[in-house]
Amino acid sequence: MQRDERIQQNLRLVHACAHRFEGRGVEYDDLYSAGCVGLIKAADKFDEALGYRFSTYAVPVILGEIRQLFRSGGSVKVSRSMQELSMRAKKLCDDYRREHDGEMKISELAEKLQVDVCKAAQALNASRAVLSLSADDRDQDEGTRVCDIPVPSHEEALTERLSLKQALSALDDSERSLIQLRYFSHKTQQETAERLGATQVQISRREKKILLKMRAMLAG
Amino acid sequence: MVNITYENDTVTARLSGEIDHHIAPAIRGEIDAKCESRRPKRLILDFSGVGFMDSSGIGLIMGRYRMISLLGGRLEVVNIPPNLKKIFVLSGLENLGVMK
Amino acid sequence: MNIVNSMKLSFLSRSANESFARAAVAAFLLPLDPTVAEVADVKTAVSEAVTNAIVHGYPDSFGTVYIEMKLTDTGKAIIKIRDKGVGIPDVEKAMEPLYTTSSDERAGLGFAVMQSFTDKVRVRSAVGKGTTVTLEKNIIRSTYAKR
Amino acid sequence: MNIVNSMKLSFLSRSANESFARAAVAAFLLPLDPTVAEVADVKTAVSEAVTNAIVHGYPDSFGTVYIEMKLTDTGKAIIKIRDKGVGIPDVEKAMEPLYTTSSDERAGLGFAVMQSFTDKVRVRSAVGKGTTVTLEKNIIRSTYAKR
Ligand SMILES: Nc1ncnc2c1ncn2[C@@H]1O[C@H](COP(=O)(O)OP(=O)(O)OP(=O)(O)O)[C@@H](O)[C@H]1O
Ligand SMILES: Nc1ncnc2c1ncn2[C@@H]1O[C@H](COP(=O)(O)OP(=O)(O)OP(=O)(O)O)[C@@H](O)[C@H]1O
Ligand SMILES: [Mg+2]
Ligand SMILES: [Mg+2]
Repeated sequence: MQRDERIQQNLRLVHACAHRFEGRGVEYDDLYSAGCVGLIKAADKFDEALGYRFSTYAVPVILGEIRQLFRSGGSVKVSRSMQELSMRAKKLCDDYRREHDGEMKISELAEKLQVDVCKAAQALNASRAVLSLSADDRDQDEGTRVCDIPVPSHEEALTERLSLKQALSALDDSERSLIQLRYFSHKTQQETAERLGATQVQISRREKKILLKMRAMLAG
Repeated sequence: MVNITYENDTVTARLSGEIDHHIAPAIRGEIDAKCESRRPKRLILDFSGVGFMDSSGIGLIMGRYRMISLLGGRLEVVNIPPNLKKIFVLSGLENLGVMK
Repeated sequence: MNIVNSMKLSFLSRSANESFARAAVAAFLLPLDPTVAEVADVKTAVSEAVTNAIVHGYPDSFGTVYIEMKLTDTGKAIIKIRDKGVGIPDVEKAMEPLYTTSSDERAGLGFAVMQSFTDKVRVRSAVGKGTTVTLEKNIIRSTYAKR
Repeated sequence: MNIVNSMKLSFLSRSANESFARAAVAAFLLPLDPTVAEVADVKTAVSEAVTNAIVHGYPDSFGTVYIEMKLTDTGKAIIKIRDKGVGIPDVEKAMEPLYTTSSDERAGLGFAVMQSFTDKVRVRSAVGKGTTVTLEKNIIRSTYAKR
């Protein structure tokens, strides 16, 4: 069979392959053209003597050419491209929050980003700061730094414990056991002195120093 | 995941991406190393680039608070994205006076 | 209330898999057409439970973390996170805010976050056998959508 | 070549789960720091195998689709897609381009796509027992990266 004839008779193959990749951001015409390049290459190289059908040989070559279309710019790392997508996602979410009461659906976000929902969901995490902010951006940023959220009162006890815990963990072991005995086990200075093998005066002095240190910490 | 700069007695750490237990130790290491060598008066943690954070992030902040306090500096946490406010409220961190 | 979809997932207790677990759970949730905030809530809660399994469940070794997820026709997501690790001696105590057995930088807020970010948290644990955390989240105004 | 990470996944053979499977596989691949094109290749191939399991493996009923994925320290991803469905009588024939047993709009290109988009495809099948497709993809110039 002639080369040209073979090409003519197998254009259907190219359509079958091209249809498979419809709706993935590449125009059908481009898919088809790439597929035709593949078909021609296959027809040039095919050797009947090998004993298998032309389609068996041609399909991988056609698919290979079409696949190249999706690889242009494809050397970009996913991590990188995700960052860009997520910056756009973040902005869309922020805008939505300003304009609406509720929260945006992932499906709406996906539509606005023109990606599938899975990608949109993924993009929500990976957001990354713009490294060099222009002067204007910076002004805007200053605004968003103010972050005054009303704290429900039941959170306050938690906060107190949290801060105290923080301050406590900054003390060394002997300091911590002093505070533990005096303020958690409610021992007197004398009792504490006996436990720690010190005099009451030493305990009193050390206690004062530790409290000052903790207060400084709790004040930030 | 973290970009650290030093200027005017201030170390600024711009965090980005997802802060979880997997990534937190590396961020901690970088910030602590910078602070130990520079001994800044102020450590700023900038959260504007953070898309996700769980309690490992809270632990990270608390730990930096402790570290910088011991070095004689103070901590500021800035640019908390709206989607992270819930976990910050829950943690009670705001009352530590570090959130600007 | 009927289960309309379900999946199971298991992976090594490597910390690198925390973000994988979050991504997988989020992807499975999508047919319920959740909001951005609902997805973030579920991810945060799952992250806490998975981190606990990795950090506390298997403290000195690698083990397997299991996730089972179900969606109901009423728009509820039920997510089980399970380990076959050391278990929790006193679950009630463990669930108290700020309680932690860890010496490194843990806030002891994991369970508090799970409770605050989902609608229901159940914990079953047996020392030496492992821990199962079950999270439930209602995706508001949603019914399971065949996309 | 050592396995550095692995996961298992199973889900109902609903077509809604095809996108879930793709997303989960892509998320697990991320520590290899792949390019956009590499991830697209893997997703395309996995999608073909999962669709086959759902459409051909369980033609008249719902069944379970199993995915097992391993990453090696040399940057290879090995992905097994398995069903316990009807099986393939003649695997060699099934893998020929344009061969299809389906009367509706199938082109018979699934296996050809898998072969073209990955580095290795293996198929094992037993009639009445099910089918396992194993895909291998080398992520170029990558070693398993602790992020
Ligand atoms: N899967 C588990 N296996 C064994 N112990 C657990 C498990 N999950 C939680 N625990 C125990 O419960 C405690 C409280 O857990 P929680 O998540 O609330 O805090 P944390 O993990 O210590 O700190 P954070 O989550 O804030 O980093 C843990 O310190 C640990 O002792
Ligand atoms: N998991 C499976 N279980 C049973 N049969 C299968 C399975 N996978 C493939 N087959 C058989 O192999 C044939 C070829 O599969 P292939 O994916 O190449 O083409 P297709 O699915 O028929 O069409 P297309 O993938 O182009 O839509 C199928 O028609 C089917 O008969
Ligand atoms: Mg925890
Ligand atoms: Mg097919």
